[in-house]
Amino acid sequence: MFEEIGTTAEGDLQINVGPQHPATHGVLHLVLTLNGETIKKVEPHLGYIHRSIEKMCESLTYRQFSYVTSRMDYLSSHINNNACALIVEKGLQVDVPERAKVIRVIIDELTRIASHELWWGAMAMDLGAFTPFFHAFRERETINEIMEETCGARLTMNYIVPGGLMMDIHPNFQKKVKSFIQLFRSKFDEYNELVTGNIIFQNRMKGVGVLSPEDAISYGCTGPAARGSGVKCDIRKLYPYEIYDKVQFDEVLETGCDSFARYMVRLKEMLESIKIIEQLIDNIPEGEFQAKTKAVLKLPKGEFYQRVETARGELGVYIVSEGGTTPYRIKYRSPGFSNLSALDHMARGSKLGDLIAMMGTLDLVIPDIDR
Amino acid sequence: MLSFSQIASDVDQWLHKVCSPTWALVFEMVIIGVSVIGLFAVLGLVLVLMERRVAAWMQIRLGPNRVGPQGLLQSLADTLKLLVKEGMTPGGSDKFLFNLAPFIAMIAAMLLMAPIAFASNFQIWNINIGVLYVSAVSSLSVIGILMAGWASNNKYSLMGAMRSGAQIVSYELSAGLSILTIVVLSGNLGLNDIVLSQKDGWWIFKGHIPAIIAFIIFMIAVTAETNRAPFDLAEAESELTAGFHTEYSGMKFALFFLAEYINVFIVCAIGATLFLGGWMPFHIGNLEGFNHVMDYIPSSIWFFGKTFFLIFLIMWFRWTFPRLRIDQLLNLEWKYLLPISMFNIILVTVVAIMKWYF
Amino acid sequence: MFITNYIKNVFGAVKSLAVGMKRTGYYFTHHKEIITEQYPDNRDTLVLADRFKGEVVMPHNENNEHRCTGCTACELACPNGTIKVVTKFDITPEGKKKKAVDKLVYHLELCTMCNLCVVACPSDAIKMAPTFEHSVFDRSQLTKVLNQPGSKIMDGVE
Amino acid sequence: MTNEELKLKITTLLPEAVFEEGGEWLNVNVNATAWPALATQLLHEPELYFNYLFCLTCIDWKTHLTMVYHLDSTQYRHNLVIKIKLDTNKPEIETVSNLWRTAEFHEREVYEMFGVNFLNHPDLRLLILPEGWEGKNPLRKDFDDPVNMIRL
Repeated sequence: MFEEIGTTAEGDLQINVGPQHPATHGVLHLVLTLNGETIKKVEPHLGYIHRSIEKMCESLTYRQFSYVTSRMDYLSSHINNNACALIVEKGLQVDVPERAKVIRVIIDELTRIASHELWWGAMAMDLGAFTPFFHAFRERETINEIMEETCGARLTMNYIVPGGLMMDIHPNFQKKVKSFIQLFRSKFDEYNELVTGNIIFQNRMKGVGVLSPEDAISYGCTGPAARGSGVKCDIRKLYPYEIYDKVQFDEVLETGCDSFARYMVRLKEMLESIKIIEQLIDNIPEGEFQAKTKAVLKLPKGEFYQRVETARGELGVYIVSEGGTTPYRIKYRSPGFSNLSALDHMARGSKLGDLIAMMGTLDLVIPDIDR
Repeated sequence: MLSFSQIASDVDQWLHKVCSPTWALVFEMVIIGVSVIGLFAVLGLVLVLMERRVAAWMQIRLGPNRVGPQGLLQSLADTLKLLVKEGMTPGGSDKFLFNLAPFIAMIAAMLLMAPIAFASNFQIWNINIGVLYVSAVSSLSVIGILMAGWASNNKYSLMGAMRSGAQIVSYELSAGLSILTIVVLSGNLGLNDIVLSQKDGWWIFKGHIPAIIAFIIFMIAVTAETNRAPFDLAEAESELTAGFHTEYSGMKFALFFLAEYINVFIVCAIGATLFLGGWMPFHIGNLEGFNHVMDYIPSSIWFFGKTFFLIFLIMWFRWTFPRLRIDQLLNLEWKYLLPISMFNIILVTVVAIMKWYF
Repeated sequence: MFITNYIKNVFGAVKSLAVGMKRTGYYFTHHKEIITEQYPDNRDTLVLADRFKGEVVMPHNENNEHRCTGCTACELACPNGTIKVVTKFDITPEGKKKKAVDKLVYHLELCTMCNLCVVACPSDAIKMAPTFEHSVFDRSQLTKVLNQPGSKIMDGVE
Repeated sequence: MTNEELKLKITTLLPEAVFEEGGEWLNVNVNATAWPALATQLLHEPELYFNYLFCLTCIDWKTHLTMVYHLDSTQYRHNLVIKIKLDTNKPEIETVSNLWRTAEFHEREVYEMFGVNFLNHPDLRLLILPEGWEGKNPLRKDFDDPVNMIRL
């Protein structure tokens, strides 16, 4: 399985980064061709955590298949579940109660913050600063506690199901979310003090991993990776789902095109998410949390596509239905897979240390890439 | 009063009474060797624990708290674990060099102990060119690292070793220049003489601006020289997994680990000696009364207090800053530190000639 | 000017570093901010959310009765084959044969805690329990029979 | 452009295109031979400017394979779905990785999962499957792995 990797015919050094490497945060395997410290080529080898979720879903019913997607991009599991719920609702033409929609958006945005918190800590750790990781986890833990109380789990919750929600929110939910917002706002300056303003950090990030807007579109980059290059690609704005068209928030765009721009996009996005939650948390409408659906769901014959904005970019779910209880073919267009394809283009000519910074700002989650 | 110098001279007198001078010298050397190794072990344990505590508190954690009271025996347990671990030698490596490298790193660190004045009148070897000796021997440690990187037959190790080589060679320069500042001010090369020259105030106060600049540059340069974050490019966990000691395990790894901490201790001791007066208590000019009160605190406490303060400073750097990139690291040295220290050495020469220091 | 810029750069850099060091220095001296949980020691005071999904259990009342009718809805709802319902036929007092649960076998090692079985259950016979210390030395110990031996179905549950 | 306008425009570009409506987006059925020329036009025609290929996949219909391309334009924000029928036994199609570079990875994935051969692809190798993979393509309907696939 592993070919001998040594030097190329031109005498360049080849090294394996991964599948077991501290900076790949999972089982990503990159074969680098190096000239000294300078990268000549990055070649990803995938599949170490490929579970063929697409094939699995072909034998799961429409109620069952969404729980598997929590295991794709495990950091935005709610948003993945939301995409699956939305596509089934689209197929069945079910009207979801307003209460469920609002709660879904709040939960989605909390997930996004939690994901960005983890990214922030892990990226600082990649660059050699270990302390921010723990500071980020302090806030993330608060979100996890909220999730634990309402959804019953901390990572793979399966809370958003076709038709609405698995269960109603916990009575403490609103109170806890408000106290989290307060905590987050009070600690946010620390992020800038510890990392953003730091001269070493800025030097490591600025002008590194430049991705022009044209390339970002051509490589199919989405999410903060593309918004750092000034490409408008926020699905929440462009193709609104749930109630994103009714809340006020800005799409964060940076024009730096480099790693620092992508970093700033994610940092500001956390504040935008907080803004969305603040608008909704006091206005959760009363009512049902679940629409009335049949016990066995059957999508009509046809094809359905749903795009959502996860923490990493655009997730597309494509279902081909033959009218049965299980999908005939299901395809997940994962954001990480496309974002990774731009890595080779970005990394050429930069230093080995820069590759780590680029991988950090692309925010790669390996199960999301492999599916 | 019971002091280190008293004990040393008592032992010396007793040995001369019971045996011939030759044998007395041999016995003294054995005693010194044993106590240096003992000091090594103790320092290693203490510094590892200290680092873990400092890191934990900065990261809003508790740190080691399970083994022994307040987790004080944690590093002892770690040592035990490392001792019983298998020391692997990878196939394809240069076995002789691979096994030799940790000892080179260790011996280079040990040699540096010799000229340091631990307390008043308490020194292993009062060499009159102590500063030069320190600069010379401290650059030997890179040989151990290069050897380890080459012999491991691992690309990560090799790259780590190469980075380390470039780094230590360049940072030697500004470390040396900032040491020179104090040599110029005090007019001495022996470490004990430099300490004695600070009887009426430490150099960092007496030498004002040039001494402070030199101190800052010295701290940056020695952090780089000891391969500590933010200059830990030789290890660079997230880039090179563990850099030059990727392939080492068990006690051989522990020796590298220990050598790193001993190096940190030694450079901090040198820094304390040069800038903060070594074992010299806090004296202000000719205020006899105040100086006399300060003298009641034993000199060894002054020395270790200052050294540990500097060690804490280096740990503080490590747990706050991200790592530099290799080209930025060299830029920092050649474009910023070196010009500043060259300018500084001119400044200090003028200051010394004009007697503008206190 | 080159020199002023150079000096400005140096001071700006040092300041940005000092700000970071101030922040870590603050946490170094303020131990009240420490968030470590000393897990096995605080077991007695540990509060878990009541909805926490740790494993599937079947509540029994004091007469050793449960609510499971053996309808296999949970088995059908489960995406990974975690639950196997073994049914038997009871003779009711009227002399009729009635389907009832003999064993509800639950494979904790396969369970993903997705809660679909609990939702699917028409008679609320199973629920999620907030336990999480499941480690055992042998995997076979994770296969559990949820209904207690000798248990019966509660009166009035259809 | 609305679906109707897109339909008119594409008819002028490719008269033999067959349209499928009813879905969210306009579906166009194209021949594999006509595809490379149409793809270039879709990208470069200033009124269309489909510069963002957000999904590329394949469906195994047992009798034939269907390549599905989902296109979006970052300028006009109109969407289009292209479908191309391929032969099950010898599926071959021209690559589009020279037009949309994201296709490079997606085509490699389709290549190993469905066995579609992309002509003129710069680097058509296995991406996810281990090297030296022998046997059928995993996402085909006739794929069976008695060891790793658990049937309920």
